[in-house]
Amino acid sequence: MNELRSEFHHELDEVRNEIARLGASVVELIPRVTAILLDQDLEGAEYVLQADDEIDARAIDIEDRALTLLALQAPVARDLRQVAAALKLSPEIERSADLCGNICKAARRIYGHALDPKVRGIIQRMSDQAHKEYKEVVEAYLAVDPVRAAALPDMDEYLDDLHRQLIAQIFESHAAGTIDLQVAVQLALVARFYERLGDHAVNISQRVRYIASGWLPEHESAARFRARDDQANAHGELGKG
Amino acid sequence: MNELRSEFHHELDEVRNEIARLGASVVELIPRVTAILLDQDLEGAEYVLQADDEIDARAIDIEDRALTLLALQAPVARDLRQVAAALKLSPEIERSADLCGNICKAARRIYGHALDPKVRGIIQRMSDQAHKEYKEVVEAYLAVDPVRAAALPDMDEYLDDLHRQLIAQIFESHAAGTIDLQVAVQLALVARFYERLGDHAVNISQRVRYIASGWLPEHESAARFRARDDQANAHGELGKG
Amino acid sequence: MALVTPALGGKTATETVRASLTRRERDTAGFVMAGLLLFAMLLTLVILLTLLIQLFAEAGPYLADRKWSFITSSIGSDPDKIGVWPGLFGSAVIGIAVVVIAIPMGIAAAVYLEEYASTKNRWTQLILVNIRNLAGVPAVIFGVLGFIIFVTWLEPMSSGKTLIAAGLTMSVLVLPIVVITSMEAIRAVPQGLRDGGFGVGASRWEVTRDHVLPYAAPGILTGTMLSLARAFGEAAPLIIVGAVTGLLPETSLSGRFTAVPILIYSWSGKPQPPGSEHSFTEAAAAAGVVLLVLVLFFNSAAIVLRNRFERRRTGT
Amino acid sequence: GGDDSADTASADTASSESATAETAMSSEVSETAPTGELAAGSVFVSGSSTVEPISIRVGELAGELSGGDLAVTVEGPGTGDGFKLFCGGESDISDASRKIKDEEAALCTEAGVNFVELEVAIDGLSVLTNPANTAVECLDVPALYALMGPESEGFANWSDADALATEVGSASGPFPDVPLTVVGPGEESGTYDSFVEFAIAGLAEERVGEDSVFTRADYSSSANDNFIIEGIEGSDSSLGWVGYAYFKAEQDRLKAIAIDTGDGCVVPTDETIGDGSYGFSRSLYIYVNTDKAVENPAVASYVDLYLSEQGLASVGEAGYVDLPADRVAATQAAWAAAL
Amino acid sequence: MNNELSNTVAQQAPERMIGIDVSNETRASLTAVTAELSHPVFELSDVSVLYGDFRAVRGASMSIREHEITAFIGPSGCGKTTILRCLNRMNDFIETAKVEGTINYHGVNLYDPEVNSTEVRRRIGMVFQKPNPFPKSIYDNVAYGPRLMGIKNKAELDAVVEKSLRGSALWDEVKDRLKSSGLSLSGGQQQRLCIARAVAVEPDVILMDEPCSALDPIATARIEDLMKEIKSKYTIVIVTHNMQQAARVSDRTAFFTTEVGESDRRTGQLVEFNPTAKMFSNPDDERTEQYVTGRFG
Amino acid sequence: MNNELSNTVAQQAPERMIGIDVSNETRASLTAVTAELSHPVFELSDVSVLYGDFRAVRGASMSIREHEITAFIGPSGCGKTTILRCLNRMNDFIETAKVEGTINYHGVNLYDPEVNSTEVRRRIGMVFQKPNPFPKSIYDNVAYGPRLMGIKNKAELDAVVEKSLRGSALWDEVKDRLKSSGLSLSGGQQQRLCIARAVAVEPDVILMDEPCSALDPIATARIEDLMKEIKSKYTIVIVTHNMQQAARVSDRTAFFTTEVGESDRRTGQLVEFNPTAKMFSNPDDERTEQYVTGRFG
Amino acid sequence: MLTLTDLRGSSKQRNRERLMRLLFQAAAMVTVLISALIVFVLFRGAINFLRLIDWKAGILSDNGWLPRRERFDLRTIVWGSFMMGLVAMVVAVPLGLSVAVFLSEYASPRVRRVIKPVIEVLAGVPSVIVGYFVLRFVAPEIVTPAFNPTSQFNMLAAGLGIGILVIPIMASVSEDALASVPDSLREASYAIGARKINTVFRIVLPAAISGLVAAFIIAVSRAIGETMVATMAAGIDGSGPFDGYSPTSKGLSMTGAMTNAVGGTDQDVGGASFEVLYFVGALLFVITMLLNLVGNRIVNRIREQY
Repeated sequence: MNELRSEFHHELDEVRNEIARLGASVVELIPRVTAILLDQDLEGAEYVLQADDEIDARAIDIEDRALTLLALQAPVARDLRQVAAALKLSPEIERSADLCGNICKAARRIYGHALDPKVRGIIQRMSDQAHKEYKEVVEAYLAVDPVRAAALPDMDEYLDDLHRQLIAQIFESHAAGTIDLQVAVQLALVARFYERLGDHAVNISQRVRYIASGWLPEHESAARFRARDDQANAHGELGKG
Repeated sequence: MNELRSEFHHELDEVRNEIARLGASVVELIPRVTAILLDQDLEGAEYVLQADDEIDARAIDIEDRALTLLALQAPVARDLRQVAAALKLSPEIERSADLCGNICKAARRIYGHALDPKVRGIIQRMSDQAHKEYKEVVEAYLAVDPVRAAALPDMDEYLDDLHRQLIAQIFESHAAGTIDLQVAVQLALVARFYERLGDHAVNISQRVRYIASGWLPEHESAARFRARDDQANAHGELGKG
Repeated sequence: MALVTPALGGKTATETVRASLTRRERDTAGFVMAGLLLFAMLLTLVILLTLLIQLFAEAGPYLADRKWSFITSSIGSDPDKIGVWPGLFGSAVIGIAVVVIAIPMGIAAAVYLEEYASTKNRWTQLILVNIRNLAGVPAVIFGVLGFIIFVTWLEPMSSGKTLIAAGLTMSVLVLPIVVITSMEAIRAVPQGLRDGGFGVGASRWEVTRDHVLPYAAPGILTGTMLSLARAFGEAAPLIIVGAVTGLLPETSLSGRFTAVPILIYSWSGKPQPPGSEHSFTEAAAAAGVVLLVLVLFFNSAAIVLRNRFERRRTGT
Repeated sequence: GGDDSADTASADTASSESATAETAMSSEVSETAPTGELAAGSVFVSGSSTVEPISIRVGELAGELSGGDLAVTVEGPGTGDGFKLFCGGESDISDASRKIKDEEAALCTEAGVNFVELEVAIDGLSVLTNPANTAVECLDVPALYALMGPESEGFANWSDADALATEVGSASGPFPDVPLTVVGPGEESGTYDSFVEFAIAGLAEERVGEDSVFTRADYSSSANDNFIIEGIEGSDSSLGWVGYAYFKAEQDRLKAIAIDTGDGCVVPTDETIGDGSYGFSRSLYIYVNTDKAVENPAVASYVDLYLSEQGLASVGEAGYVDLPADRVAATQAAWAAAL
Repeated sequence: MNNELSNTVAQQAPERMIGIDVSNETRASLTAVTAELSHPVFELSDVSVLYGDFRAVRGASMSIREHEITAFIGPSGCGKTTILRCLNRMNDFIETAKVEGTINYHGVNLYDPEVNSTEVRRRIGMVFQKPNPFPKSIYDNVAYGPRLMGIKNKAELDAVVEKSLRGSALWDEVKDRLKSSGLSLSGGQQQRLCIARAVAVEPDVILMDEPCSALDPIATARIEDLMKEIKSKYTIVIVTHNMQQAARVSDRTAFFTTEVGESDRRTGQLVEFNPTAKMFSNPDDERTEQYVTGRFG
Repeated sequence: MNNELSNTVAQQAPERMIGIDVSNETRASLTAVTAELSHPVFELSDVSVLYGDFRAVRGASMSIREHEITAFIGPSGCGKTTILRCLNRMNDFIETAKVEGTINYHGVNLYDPEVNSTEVRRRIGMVFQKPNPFPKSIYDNVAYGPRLMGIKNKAELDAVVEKSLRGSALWDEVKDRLKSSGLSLSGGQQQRLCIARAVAVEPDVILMDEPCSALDPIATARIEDLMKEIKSKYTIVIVTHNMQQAARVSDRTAFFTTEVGESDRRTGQLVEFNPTAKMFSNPDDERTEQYVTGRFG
Repeated sequence: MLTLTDLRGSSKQRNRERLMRLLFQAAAMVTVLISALIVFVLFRGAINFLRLIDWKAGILSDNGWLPRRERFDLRTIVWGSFMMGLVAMVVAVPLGLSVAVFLSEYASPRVRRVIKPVIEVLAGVPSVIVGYFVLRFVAPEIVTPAFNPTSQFNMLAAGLGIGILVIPIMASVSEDALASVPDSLREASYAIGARKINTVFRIVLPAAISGLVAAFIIAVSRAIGETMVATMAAGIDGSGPFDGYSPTSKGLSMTGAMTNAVGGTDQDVGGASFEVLYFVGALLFVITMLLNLVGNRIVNRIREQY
């Protein structure tokens, strides 16, 4: 027997591929915007900011298609998780692209200001790490590979480390007078942007695990709260049991 | 004849109410965290950060319920938009609560540093504006009132103005030496947090409009891209027509 | 009545349920009823079997004596020599007449009523009521009709009390039966088949020819067999039309005729002539056996056909 | 079997005898129907159901002798019906248990049907009772009228008829005080008509009117002679009648009552019927369409055979009484003359 | 905080406006986890059904719980109806049918020779695929069961009839024409009448064999709502070939499928039995996943 | 960038890895907007159907477009089947039925007295609710229509039969037993055989009257897939009481409902006719919204 | 683009359709013609008969049915038909119905598979054979010893014979009616916890009532119209109900009176005694027609009710 509902499943795959493509765009954007930032490439910044519009449009399109699938195909189980993930992922990626755009904007804002080589080094490493994470997670998504996806939170810890290093370096450079406040604030934001890119990659990885296994990404905090709450309710539960 | 599928619609309403409740929590949180920030209330900060865990858990719960509704009830049309909106809104609100938490964290970081009265003034105004927006949008959501929701982007322009003012004030204060870099960066982030709160309110307002009319929130950028793109393809289209 | 809901589960609840589920009331009425029904059915079978046994018992020795000569001989005065040949000939011709006249006409009428006629139409209603009524009209009345129409009015054509007249009379007699059974068979054709035919652009007649009639054929055939059996078994109309019971050495379409049931009727009342070894009643029983074989053959064929048809319809 | 009629078993002797008999009777007949050479063809005989058995037997004989070439169809719808067909030209020969009526003859004439009347046998009628009924041995005609006539309706006991019997002049009474069960053929039968003619008609016409020439209505009738016989047998004091032939076949079971038609009590036997001394007897006839007999040699052959000794043997076989020789001769002569 | 908002939200859950105490109730309603705690009405262990030599279903084990709606789904011929009909011994009428394994009803083996199948059916009612009201009046349809059980008193019967019709959400529609024939109702109403008829003898369990397959979506929705309404009083087991229906109404779902068994004939088997939300969002078995998503291998 | 990723994604749309040119194609497939451009096969204007005095459907107007699947949905008695049967004049067989308004088929009024309904049905085939193969061999079932049209040549017939069976995705399943009875197939196969039979006369349009209501979900999915496959060749109109089915398969959906008309009888009417995606995500009419969401006022 | 001519079809086909329709219609009309002829023939004869008889004699009220005496007491033959029909129904209804109920509700499929065809085959036993059976067995061996009738052949014997003839018809038609009650009703009843006897008597029989009434009507109509058994075994005696109205007396049915009328006599034919054939025929026709119509009406009414 052949697979049934093939058109639906084909469309589902299409949506998935489109998300992967969108993700791949971000994967490509990350080193590009870093280069723009570090090389003070205003033309490149303009181009990327326009590309961002396209990514927004494609994200919206994905959401649209996912909603149409929900409305028309009533997906369940893994299919539903795919569609739900698409709904979640498209803004996630779109936000990531926005972050890239923000980095470009920051590049424009600090245009003409020289950057401390140390700062440059950390930014480059952050970019590489974010790029690595994003590439990894997009591949994991395309392969629906929860094992690879599971590595993301730990990978992201390294990015968080770099983030802290960069902030520290910015303060240091500012203190050393190599960068002024404006630049410092912009760079702090840029640091946060890279860090957020990593967060998005982590979020995507959680969705990949969700698609594969139905495991819903419960934020640690939520889990923490549950744990507390369950303890508090333990007596009541026993009474019912 | 009575309404049919009443249990489903009841559960849909429940989810909506829960989202509204969650939104109301944020509405309450905003002045509270501002007070914590301005009054350097560490106890309050701790409490709010714990409450944030609860909000995370509730957001996850809402998402869970929405997904279950999708899996079991195959909602369409307005019902589907409600559920899809729930999927979108719960992270939106959760992120807003996170932002409140971030403000508390910033409050801890700048603990002990006195704040410039001008900065305090602008922060208070930002808080008030964000609170106003959030309250407005939660009410609009509960009432499914696209008209009230449509006001949000314009309301948010005021918040953006305040954000720029605050950044300017921070630079000014820093230049005046009343706040040091650490505080300045933290305050810049806080400013961004309030601004993001407003952005979330705007996002929610767009979802409200979406629920009411099916209008999908196309980011201006996406719309821009489309406009360009359509122009480019105009010849092709005409050929087909 | 209401089950004590075992809210807490456990042994007590189980025992309560067990007690109620294993309650045994004597179903005396049901038992007696089943017995009565069985008795009635057995009684019916016994009666009908007695009929057959009685007939065969009387006919047996006679037929053993006569063997095939009983079939090939003609009627006459001596029970030792007579046979059913003219009767068989007459019955066969009547059967042929039914097959040639009543069955095509009956099927055609049924096709009209089921496939063509509008059910709302008053004419159609009239025809339907009329046919249902005709099927219930006693056979003897058809004899009267045949006597007047075919023997008297159409004498130039039928030459009076001949096989032609008898065949026509019997055709008229079974026509309503053919129509009704054919209608039933046609009605049993699933609407889906017609729709299917129309759906690919077949016309009314094409649908009737290609789907309705083939599907209804076994049912129609059943009706045909039953009406043939009826035509073979019916005596009363032939008495009225004027069957011969005396001497009939010649069998022809335009001559005098007789039929097997007529012979049974006639012989069963004749006294045993002096000097004959056998009585006419024995001959009557033997003719009864012949008739029964004939009729039951067609009847059984009909029933076997119908059962096969039903099995096909319900799907094996 | 009959005592003095030829046995079917001795058919060979009978046929050789008939040959001599026929040559003796009439040379013309022997010319038209040489022995053993019956003309081939079809003959249709209709008419009286009483005469039918004789015609059937002769027909069977014709079939046998001609090897099936001479096919005689015989039916017995009744004398009246038979004459209708006969005068309509449909039948070749009409059996009759009575002479043709004037109006029937007129019909024939009108239709241009020429015919000859041939007397072929005598039918006796036996009045019967149960052998156990010893009280009654002989009845005269008024007694029969009193017991079975139209005025006797309701009489459930023999003695109920005493008064009426006396009134109509019967000498047979008084009757015993036993239940009276009257059994007889149905009104559709020729035997019924005969009985009425013999026993009832005279007094009934005189006393009740011409429209009421019937037996009492409340008698037990049957179309089936076996059942009449069983009916008579079934009651110790029964009273009934059947054709002489049936009585002859079942005489062990029944008792014939002697009839007094004015010449004393006579018991029905072949002799008393044949010589006319037994009052309740009538002639049986066949009417032959002479034109058809000329046109169709088969008809002539059949009639020849009928009137031959071999043919007339059937009369006895059918249970009727043979004609005396003189009347046979007269019949043969009439037949010869008709051709 | 604005009054309007606080009123609306607060009225519904005043203590929760910001409070820590998100009660379990909310989450419980999500996946009917309380079900785990309810009493098992039926316990099937290793149940096989044979028709003559042919094994129609093999080795099904499950626990059907009180006041829940349990749905049986699966492709044609998977044995879902066969198992359902074992639960009130309706398959007794198929002469060649034989049940192996044990089916306990409140701890009593239904196929114990001591058990009277008529009694079983009084407790375990059934609603069929095609609405099958008796060709009697609406009243007599409902009163049939109670009358069988010896209720003769008019007032008592009236009460039972009204209660049952109310219970099946039909009372308002038919109260003015209780004397008209049950067949005069629409298909959906007829099916609700059949439910009323089943309910009238106050059964413990109601088995439903594709009760909506002959109905349009509106009538179907009405029956589904009714099922949810009455499940607080009865335990319901429903066979449906409509997956969405199982998803919409049931608390737990059993998925059956067929496998080619001995001699090339298809034998049904139970693949998975889980809470419905789980079955449709994240089933344990790959075959369930394939079935519910419409991929069939 | 890692090779693996770029390979996978890039192969599918190499030019789009980051490019500006998101083609319209993607978006077009989303809502079948191209439909607006296709040719109208049927144009109904103000069509009413009367049974005797009773107006079953009133004033329906719509345009059914080539190579699209158009679904008719609505509650029982809303007239969807009635309208469908007008499209190939199958309602000619209901004596009292009368059609008002005009139904143009490629510009020709179908109810013109000159028009021969048999001819119409050769062009506009129909598939019915219950699979209704003729009790003939599979081959003869498919060959029936072509034979009626005068094709006698064996080779030609063979070709048509194979083509039609392939076209209805049945060839592989039956090619070895073309001589066995059509009734020996399973329900779903029978329905595909009926589609093959309809396709064999090379119609322009195929009307389907609840073609899956008698089938289980697997068979249903198979038919739905088939419909999508063949819509490039035929225009398909389907009546379904299964909203999800309309959602899954159709390009456009017409929603009918009933309203209480004169003399208390329910008259059907067309409420909304729109692209299916719109109908199920954001219908124009409130009644459509209520129907598809299961709220029925 | 399509044009009107494309949809017009061939004229050959249209003509063929018209011809076939005409042929079928003609065949259907023949059945009406037959009825019309029956009515015409019978009523013309009946009117002839009424013209021939002597009204002044008040013959229709005379005692006994003796056509040759011009005594046409309808009560005699109507009573005869009624009595034989009654006896037949007394035998056939309980037995036939019981057989039907047993086969349809109680018998195992295997038993039903064997017995049902046997019953149906026996439904085709020609009446003349049943007449013979009554003549040779029922009358002498059953009725005579058991009832000691005044005549061995009597209405009771004939009635029993007609009953025997009608049992299989009654059984077969009733069984069809019971079998047509959908199993879903039985299942519904059992599912409520009803026993078999309740299910049969409260559900199945009421649901099948229209079919059962139809079976009854068919049986009555057949019994009244039955000729041969009545002719052979009733004793053919129209001399009136002199034994009271006892079924053990001989009698004459309407059908018997008809065969009698054509059975020749050696007297004149024609006249009232023959024309009475039409009169009785018309009477019989009207009675059976009324029965059929009433039966149809009842069946329809019951069908509407449910």
